[in-house]
Amino acid sequence: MQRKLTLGLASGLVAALLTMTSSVSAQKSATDDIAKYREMIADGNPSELYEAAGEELWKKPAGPKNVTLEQCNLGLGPGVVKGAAAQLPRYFKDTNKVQDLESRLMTCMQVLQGRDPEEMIDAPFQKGPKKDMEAIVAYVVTLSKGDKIKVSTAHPKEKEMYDLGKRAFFFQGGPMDFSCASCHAENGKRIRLQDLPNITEQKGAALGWGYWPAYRVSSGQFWTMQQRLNDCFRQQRFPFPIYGSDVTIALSMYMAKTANGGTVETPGLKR
Amino acid sequence: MNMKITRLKQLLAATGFIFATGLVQTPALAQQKNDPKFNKMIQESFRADGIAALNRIDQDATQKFCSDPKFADSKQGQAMREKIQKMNMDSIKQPSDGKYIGDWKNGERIAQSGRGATWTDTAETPIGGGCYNCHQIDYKEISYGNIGPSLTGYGKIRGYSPEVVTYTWNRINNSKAYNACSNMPRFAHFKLLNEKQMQDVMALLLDPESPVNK
Amino acid sequence: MADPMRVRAAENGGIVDVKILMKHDMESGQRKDAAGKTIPAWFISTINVKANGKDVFNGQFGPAVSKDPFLNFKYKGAKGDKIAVTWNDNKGDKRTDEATVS
Amino acid sequence: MNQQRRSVLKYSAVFGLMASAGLISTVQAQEWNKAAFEGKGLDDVFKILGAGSPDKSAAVTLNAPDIAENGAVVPVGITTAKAEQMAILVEKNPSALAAQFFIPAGTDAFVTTRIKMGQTSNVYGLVKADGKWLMTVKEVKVTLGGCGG
Repeated sequence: MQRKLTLGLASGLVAALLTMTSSVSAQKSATDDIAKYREMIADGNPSELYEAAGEELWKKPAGPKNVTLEQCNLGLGPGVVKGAAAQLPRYFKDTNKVQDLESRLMTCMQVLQGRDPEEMIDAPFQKGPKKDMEAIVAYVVTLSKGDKIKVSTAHPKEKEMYDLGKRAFFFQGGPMDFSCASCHAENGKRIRLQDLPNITEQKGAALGWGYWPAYRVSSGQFWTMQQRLNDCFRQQRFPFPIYGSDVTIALSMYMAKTANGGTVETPGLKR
Repeated sequence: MNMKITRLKQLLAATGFIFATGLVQTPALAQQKNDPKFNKMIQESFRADGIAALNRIDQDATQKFCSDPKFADSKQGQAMREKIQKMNMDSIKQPSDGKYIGDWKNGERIAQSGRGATWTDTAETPIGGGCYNCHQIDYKEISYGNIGPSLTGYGKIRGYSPEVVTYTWNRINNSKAYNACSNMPRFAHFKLLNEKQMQDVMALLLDPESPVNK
Repeated sequence: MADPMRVRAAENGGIVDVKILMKHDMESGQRKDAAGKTIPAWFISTINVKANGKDVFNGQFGPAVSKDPFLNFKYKGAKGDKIAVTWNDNKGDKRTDEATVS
Repeated sequence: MNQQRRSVLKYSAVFGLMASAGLISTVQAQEWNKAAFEGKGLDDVFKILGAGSPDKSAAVTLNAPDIAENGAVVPVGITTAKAEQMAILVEKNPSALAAQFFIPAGTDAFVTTRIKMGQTSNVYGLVKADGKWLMTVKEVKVTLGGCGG
């Protein structure tokens, strides 16, 4: 019976393939139309509103020490913002850690301004201290727009973070058995009408990593990479990833390194 | 019979379906080792939020095996793959009332919804099947994904035989019974859908009156 | 206080292309909060654009205009024109920002 | 019909008359047209705007996508040769009128903005030129996106 069943299914499959051809063209026009839609909204990215606010926050004295962030070292030296985001995450000697943009900004806020990182970690996205963080991120990443993604794994801690990130990418869990790879490890895949970049390859990784942080039209919010990853885990039905935790930095390291050579298009404009 | 099967394999290969991963020859491989550093990172990076408790990152055997796709797809992984499939197959229960086909209209609603089971949901949030996220089903719905195969004309093409009905029921209940590392969630195993909801989704695919079969 | 807008105005062949991004939630009045209570509508209702003190555009929005509204129009003008954009919302908040045509 | 609704209608009629007579000044352009924005159906809004039943015209172009990836942001623009007023209406929104524009002399008969759509619907571009109302219509499909969660 088992064999008969297999054959029955197989002939069904063939028939399914034959009927599929007609619907493929309809699908193609739908994805073409979506491309047109994206083109229409590309002009006028509301990220600019956040970027402007972020620049002000960067230059405004704040925190218990009432100091600006202008001397923050994002990896290219104190005060160098231009191009810095294109080379993150990276290893920082002063913290002896690999840090992504947001965890590094928390360090600057703590060291320069005397702010408590716990307040930032615990705050909900889009509110309170996170709202400031989001604007600052918009400002910083805009200053790398057009640069090439250039992330190093030369330092042993960077290499270790990359390896951990790669493993985390394939780590399945939750009631739906999902990992990042469930959706992002094959070419040509879609959820509904949204193309899913294959993050295990350079091209796909650059399409993902290179366009986030972004303004998201569905929520009308500017999302940092931390929030993007947070929502991935939410939809994977995982528990809540702690803001700036190692798993988020490791995954960022894996994506960024895989994307090396691609172009930074941030801040992006996403569905 | 054998000849038929050979032809079938050729056909599947020609149409780009990688069906039996066991056919792919790979060099000697062992399952990835337990890495205390990695485990520590996972343990320390998450916190419980609402219904999304921390035990969600405690992997069962299937999840653990499939988190190492290189090994899982290898020749060396075959024995384990079969063991996992059998384990999942054995966990499937046939419908308690003997009914396989419910209400396709309700099935369509379940197929459309991708909600539920996240930390922004409550235990009362109805969990959707999320079927359109990955499958084409009713051809009138143009917004569908392609992670899974198209299911348009499902019953019309495959017929409504008891074999097809049982296979479909099993596949919705626990897809890993047929493919250890299928991307499809195990809807019954993790109680994502209840028996009635699965009967309704069955109807969407296998009721001759469902728009899927028109 | 309302957040600043982004106003871009560029002249080409005697026509000034004006692009405005406004920071506003544009709450539709259709949404409910976690407790099931309707969130009241809150939106930019009128927008006025002047070039060198003279009206070049007037618009009225309902709550169906998207969050962080975008507006693009064109008028006959010249480089150096002083553009002033003012919006008012239905709760009485308002904001004016200026730009120079490039 | 209650008292309030009647007075709104009366007001609208007068407003419509003024509009069709070309009496709308900048002052009125800056006075938010509550009645029009609260009008439910298309015909309601046409009446309140003083547009009656506008003729379809090829002279009016509605720039909108065939499919919107997200109903929260649908780019919509109107282009025509000449206009004093323009309006964007969405048939299936709770209130049809999304936005209205007043175009002084010297400003092109062109506008682009972004609107919200609750579902797939006809979108209308309405133009008043030389005191006469014209319109064009296009269906915009709103798709369900993402994982739906």
